[in-house]
Amino acid sequence: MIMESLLFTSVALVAIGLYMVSTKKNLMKIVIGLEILATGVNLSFIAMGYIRTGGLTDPLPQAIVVTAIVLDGVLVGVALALTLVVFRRFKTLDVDKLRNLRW
Amino acid sequence: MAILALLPWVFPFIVAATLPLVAKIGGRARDWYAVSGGLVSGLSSLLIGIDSFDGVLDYLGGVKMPYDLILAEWIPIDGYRVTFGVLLDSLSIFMANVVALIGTLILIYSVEYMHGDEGILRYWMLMNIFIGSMQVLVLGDSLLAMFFGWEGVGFASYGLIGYYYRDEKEYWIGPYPPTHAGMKAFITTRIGDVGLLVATIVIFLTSGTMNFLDLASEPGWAAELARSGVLAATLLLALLGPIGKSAQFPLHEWLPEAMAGPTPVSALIHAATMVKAGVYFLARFTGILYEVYWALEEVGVNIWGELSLFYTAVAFVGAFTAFLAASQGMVSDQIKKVLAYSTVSQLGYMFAAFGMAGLLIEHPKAFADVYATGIYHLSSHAIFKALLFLSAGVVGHAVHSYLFRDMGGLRRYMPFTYSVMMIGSLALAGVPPFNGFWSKDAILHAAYVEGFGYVYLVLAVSAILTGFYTFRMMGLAFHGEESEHVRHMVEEGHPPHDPGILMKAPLAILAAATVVSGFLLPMLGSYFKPLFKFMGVPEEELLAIKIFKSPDFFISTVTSPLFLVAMGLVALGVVPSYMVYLAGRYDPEKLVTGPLKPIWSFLYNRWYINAFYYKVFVDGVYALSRGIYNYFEVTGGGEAFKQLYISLSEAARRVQTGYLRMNMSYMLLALVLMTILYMVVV
Amino acid sequence: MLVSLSLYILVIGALIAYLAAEKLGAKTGYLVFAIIAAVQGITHYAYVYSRPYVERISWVDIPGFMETTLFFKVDGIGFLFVTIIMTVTALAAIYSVGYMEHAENIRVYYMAYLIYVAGMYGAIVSYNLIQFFFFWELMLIPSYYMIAEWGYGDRRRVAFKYFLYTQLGSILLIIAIAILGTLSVEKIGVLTFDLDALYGLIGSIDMATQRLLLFLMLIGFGVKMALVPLHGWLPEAHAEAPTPISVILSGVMIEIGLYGLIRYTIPFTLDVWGSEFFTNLLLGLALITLFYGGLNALVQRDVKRLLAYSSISQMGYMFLGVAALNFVSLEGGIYHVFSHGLLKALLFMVAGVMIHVVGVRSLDQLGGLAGKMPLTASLAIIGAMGIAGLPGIAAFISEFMIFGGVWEANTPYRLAFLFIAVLGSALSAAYMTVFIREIFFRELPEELEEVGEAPLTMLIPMAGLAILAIVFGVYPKPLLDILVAGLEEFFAAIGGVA
Amino acid sequence: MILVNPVVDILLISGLAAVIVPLLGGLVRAEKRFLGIVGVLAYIALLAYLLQPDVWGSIHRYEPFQGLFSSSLTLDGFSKFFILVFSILAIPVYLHSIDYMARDRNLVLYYTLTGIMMFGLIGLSMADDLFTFFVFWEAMAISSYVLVGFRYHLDEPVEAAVKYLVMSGVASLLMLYGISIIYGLVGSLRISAVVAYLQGGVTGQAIYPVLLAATLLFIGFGVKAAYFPFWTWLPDAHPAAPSPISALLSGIVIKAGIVGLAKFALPFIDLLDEVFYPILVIVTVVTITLANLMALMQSDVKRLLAYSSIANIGFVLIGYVSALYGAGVVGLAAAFSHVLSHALGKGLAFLAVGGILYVLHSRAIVDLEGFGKRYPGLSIALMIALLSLSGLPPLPGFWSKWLLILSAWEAGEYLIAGVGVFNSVLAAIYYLWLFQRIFFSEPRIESRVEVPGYLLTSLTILIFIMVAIGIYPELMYSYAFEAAKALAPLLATP
Repeated sequence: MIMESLLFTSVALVAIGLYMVSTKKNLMKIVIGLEILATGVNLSFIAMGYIRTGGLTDPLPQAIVVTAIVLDGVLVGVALALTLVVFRRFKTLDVDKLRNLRW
Repeated sequence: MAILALLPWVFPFIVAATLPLVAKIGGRARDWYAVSGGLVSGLSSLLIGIDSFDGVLDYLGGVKMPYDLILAEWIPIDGYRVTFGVLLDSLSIFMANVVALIGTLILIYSVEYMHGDEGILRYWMLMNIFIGSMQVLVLGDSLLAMFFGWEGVGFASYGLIGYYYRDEKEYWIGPYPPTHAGMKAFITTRIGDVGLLVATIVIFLTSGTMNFLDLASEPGWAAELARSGVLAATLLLALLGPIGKSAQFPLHEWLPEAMAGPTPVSALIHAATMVKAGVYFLARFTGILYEVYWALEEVGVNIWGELSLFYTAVAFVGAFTAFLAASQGMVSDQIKKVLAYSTVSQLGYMFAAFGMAGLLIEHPKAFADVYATGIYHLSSHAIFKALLFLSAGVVGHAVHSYLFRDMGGLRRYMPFTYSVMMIGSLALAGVPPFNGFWSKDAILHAAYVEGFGYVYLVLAVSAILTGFYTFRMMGLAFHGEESEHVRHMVEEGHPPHDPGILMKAPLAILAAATVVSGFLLPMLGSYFKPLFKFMGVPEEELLAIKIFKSPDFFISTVTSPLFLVAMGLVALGVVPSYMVYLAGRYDPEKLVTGPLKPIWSFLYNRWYINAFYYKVFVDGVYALSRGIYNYFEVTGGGEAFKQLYISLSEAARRVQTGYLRMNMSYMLLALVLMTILYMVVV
Repeated sequence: MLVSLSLYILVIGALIAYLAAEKLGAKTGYLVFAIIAAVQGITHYAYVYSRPYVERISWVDIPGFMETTLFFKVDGIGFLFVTIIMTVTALAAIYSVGYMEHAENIRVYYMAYLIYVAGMYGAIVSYNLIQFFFFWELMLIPSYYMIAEWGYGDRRRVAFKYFLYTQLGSILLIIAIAILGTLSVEKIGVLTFDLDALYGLIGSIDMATQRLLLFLMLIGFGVKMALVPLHGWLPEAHAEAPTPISVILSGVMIEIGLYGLIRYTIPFTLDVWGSEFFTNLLLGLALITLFYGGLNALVQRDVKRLLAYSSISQMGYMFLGVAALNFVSLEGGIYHVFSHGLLKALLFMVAGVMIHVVGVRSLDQLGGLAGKMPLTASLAIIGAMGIAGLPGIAAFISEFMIFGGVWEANTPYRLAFLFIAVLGSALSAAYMTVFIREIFFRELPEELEEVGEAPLTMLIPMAGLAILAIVFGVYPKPLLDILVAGLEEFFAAIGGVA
Repeated sequence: MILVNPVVDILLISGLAAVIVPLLGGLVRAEKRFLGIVGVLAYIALLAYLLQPDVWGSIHRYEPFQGLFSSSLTLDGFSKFFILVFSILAIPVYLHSIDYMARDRNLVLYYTLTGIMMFGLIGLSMADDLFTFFVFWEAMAISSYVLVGFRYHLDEPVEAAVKYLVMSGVASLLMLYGISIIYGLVGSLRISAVVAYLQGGVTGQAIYPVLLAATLLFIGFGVKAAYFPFWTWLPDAHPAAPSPISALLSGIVIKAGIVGLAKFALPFIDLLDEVFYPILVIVTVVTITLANLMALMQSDVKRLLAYSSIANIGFVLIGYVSALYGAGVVGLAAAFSHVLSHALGKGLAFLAVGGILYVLHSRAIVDLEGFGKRYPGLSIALMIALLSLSGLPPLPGFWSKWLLILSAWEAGEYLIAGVGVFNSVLAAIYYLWLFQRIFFSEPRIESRVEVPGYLLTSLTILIFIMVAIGIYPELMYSYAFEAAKALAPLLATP
């Protein structure tokens, strides 16, 4: 039961994350989507560890998730920094306005 | 003394090559050095001729004719032997003499005729190249060697026809400038050579050799070709070469324009020698085919069917051309053009002779008879036609024009020229005792006796026309009213006059030869013995040898009933001509503008053959070329491809929209599509 | 080491020429001449020293994967090609002295020139498929550059076109090379491109593969040879290139395609090539090329463009010899490379005189120059008559053998093919006499009254070519002996043919 | 000389190049640009270290964190080859940066991030399990986001970095998601265990998670390697980055995707090859063709080169496809050869363009017209790069493309061979056009700036290496072949 709910939740989070990154115009929301996606993926690891061992005894997913969270933190840090720069330069967070590079 | 066999053809080339250096010494040295090219060639040919008189070549170590002096392994081709050598037999030695001796006379004539011309160096070089090439043609021992000479004379002729390369209006013959005429001659003969070259290659690769003697002695090639059914085709292709070179129908249209060159050139190349190359080829090949025929007959292979097809074609072409050209000669308005037509016509006689000879291949005696007449006419024609051309050159030189309308009544001013030209004309018309009569009559005689009724008929009609146009020419040039042009010249104090000694001497020699050679040539009978050796018939029984040997020939000719017919033919032509042009009884202008107008314009326009050729071949090929060029080359597909590429590129770039959401959608779309694919595939 | 020494000389010579040209300017041409002559001397020595001369250097040797060596071989066929290439390029170098005297950037010119020569030389002496390709492409870049930099008219577009066409052909060649490589892996067990090893494949290639190989290589080499309809680049490239380069392009470079066809295509497609259907097809293709080029040449009004189309036509002859595929025809085809090289080089140099000395290149504005430049005119007539197939000039001998080869070809229509092929020579005579007449005969236009004879630096190479053409037209035996030896060896290597 | 373990040593050397810079940066007050020397020295040292016989001669393994991560790094033929490629390009890029970046601020950050990116690349090429790989991957990826947006005072880099970051970030996370599924299936992330699991046979329902994992990896690597349809960030990001970084990005960073694909995705694809076959063929064909078409009408030289990078990734895929479907080792060797030749060619091209930017301050091709007359050195470098990329001998591009076509033929992939050939021509067209506009037009912009020395040196090094490989292709083939052989056991059909 825990296993299914974990898996379901992780899939749902990934789906939400993907939805947000690919439909939202606001860069801030996209970054949040990215974070949700990361959470979903991390949750998936936990779920898999649960499936493999029937509990939380395998150290591998734990270690991975911890590391992944750190890396996510860095990623989001860079993303937020960029968001700041974007707002300063373009006075907007609407990514549809960032369309100078095309074709 | 093998060098003697080399001198006739090597020396003129040496002269041609070194002439520019000698020319630095001075004009006189240059001229006579150039003449020496022909002279040495002629003298050495003569020496060889004398040397070989008894069928033995003493200088060459007593070898028998025919003798093949092989000089070099020439072109290595795997499995075949191609050598270069000199073939000495009666035919080649005789031809070499004709070429070089007449050539020498004409060169001497040129010294005065071409005096002061700015391109004289070029003239001398080309003339020497011509004589050298012509000697290679007649002395070469193989088809390939002959082809070298064949094309060499073609080139020299091309250069000399277009000698007045600036295309000044005064040198135009007909509507064409000289350089155009040169091109026309070159290309027309090249078309004929296509056939000759094809045949040469086919024969070469079938037989493994191109040597004339080998071809005659090893007849397997003919059997082989006959078996694969291409013997007749090969021979007919080979015939194209002589047809082109000797200006026979249907490749005869180049010769009238070829008169654009200096007159000595016309005399030497387009009357006396080069155009004889086709006849020489026929003589040479008829001999080979004769041997081949009998050798194959012995082993039970009969090639009569193929040969008869070939020789019928030769006889037809010859007879028809004789008539065609003679008819055109009757209306020409330029003196050299008349002679050109006459040359074509006379060459037709020779073709007819060899055609008939070939058709008699099963009857050796008759064959030899007719064959001999062909050679006989060849030699006498060379002499009297050279004489006629050189005289015409004197006339043209004197009045600065070759148009009849600028002449008239010239006999008063240039009696010498008139008399020598009259000798030539009589020979051409076939009046005894000049050489033209004996030889032409021999052909007619043979045609009648051997039962070639149609050929006889056509040639007889042509003989009438010949008589007519010859005296028309004489009448228009030397008799009748003086033209305005001549009167003008007289008023200005430069009346037309006879030439200097350097031009007179060759004329005199040729005139004498015209008178004498008719009798002299048959005297060479024993000389021609080796030529007929191959016939395998005891020579005493051979009529040809008999007639060549003794004066009986002349007696029998004159006493034959055909003599009267022949005289009648000449009279039929000469008398009307005399009435109209010499005696002035009728005004020719009235005739041609009146009832005879359509015939006149038909003949004047050369039966419209020339126009037809230009329309179809020249314009046709040009139209084709232009069409191809404009359609395929100018409007190429490159531009279309470029546009397509660019528009494809522009379309492809639209993928990159610049919307982040779009980019993400591609990614997710790929994920979805791949998932769907798995559903389908797995 | 002699052949690699030659290559070093050419490449280092290129650098030396680059440095020397700063002082010498256009006169570096003499130096280039000396370098090329030295290479020819070395190659000659190598060939005479051991016939054939062989040189192998280890190259790519990865056990179990690829074993191929740098393999140079100078045999009779190669020697003939090298000789004509070196003759034409050496003389064109002297010609450049006069022709390029006012050109900018002359240093790069001579450097590119020698690299170009190195490419051609390497392509001929290579006995290894991929090494051949390497040099094959090495020819392309300098020639492209020289057309684009020193050419005439719309030179950049023309050079671009040249590059693209050639590249398209090369790419197909790569596929063919890949196929042969695959075959070598299958049959020999290791990837190799040494020809002696690859010739071992002959007889074990199935018909479908042979057909494919023939198709690919025919197009690949056909582009270089300008077989119709792959000729699109040639008329423009040859017409717009600087004249010394036109000389090389038309005189020798396009023939290297023919060389490739002989060396690399025929052996591997023997059965297909020799079959009746393909013989007909290839002979037909050759005749189309012959007539297409000739007819187009007839209506050209530009001196060099006429010659360019004539090159297409002549290439038809050479291809005819190769297409007929027998001893005589190949002998003729290869000898025609030699004779056409001499003559077309000569004629392009004449065209160069028109451009450089007279300053006019349209036939409409030329005329009557025979009196103004008699020497040039005589040399031009020799060249034109040679192309027209006049006996006594080298091209006649080769055409004669080509025609002979057509008669020996494996087709029932050989008489028809032969006749049509020979008819082509009448066409050559037509456009060559037009060429001569329009330039040297007719009336002299008033603008050309001041024209004088071409300078010696131009006349000497032209005279050299003309003399060689006549010498080897009258007495071709020395070269043909070498060629026969080469062909015998070649036929022995590929297991003989008809 | 081996200090600890070759794997550790290599990571140390590479890591030090990143770590030392901020330390030195504190010491050096002026002329910070010479910090680039650190990188140059580090990678020369790395090359020297790697080429030692006792390092080069055998396979080395390092397995830290046993029991926790069960992390594993291997120095075998495959990783040696890629480390070699990365190091060879890193040296000229560092040299080039010294001059090119001289006028920029934050040089310490620049060199540090470049160092980390290189460290990530070298680490991930040695990684033997998915998690280690992921860690190095993120190190490389995140530093590259920053480097793309390094000149954040301009519009273009910022926009490009945003797009790059979002796309690549999502891709990384998807990849991690795939890794989690693999973990769920196998229980270990070691590639040996994964391969054992896969080659043990996957049956029934289990195939769906395997497929999902493979797809997620394929997308994850695909965004980095930039093949169809995941390339969209690349034409924005590569031109926007500073030129040396463009050279790194196009030359080797996108090859990280290729590395991952080879080592971790190919076993999956190999197992399910009939399922993946249409996908791979479509991806390969469309990648090459579309990218080549798009490149033609570009007006920005760096963008043109970026599109050409995409096309060349397609070429590498040809090698993979042939390897999977018949050619085996030869296919892989061809792909790896092309990795090397493209890294050299594209690296040189971007560095040369960097030189052009340095003197002209314009990337528009119209401004480059006639450039060749004024700056022959730079132009010849660009020319050699373009010729190599378009596959002309005697340059490495020819040897690799040729081997690719050979391998495609050997595998019977005639369509792909044909497309490859056709695209070589398409590519040649725009390279040549660019070349022609640079060399044969009249100059448009007058510039008196001299090309600085380090910059020229960096170009010369690359030209020298390229010509050497071009004349002596065994240099490239033997290494690529070693790499392919090391990877062969991962494929069921060797």
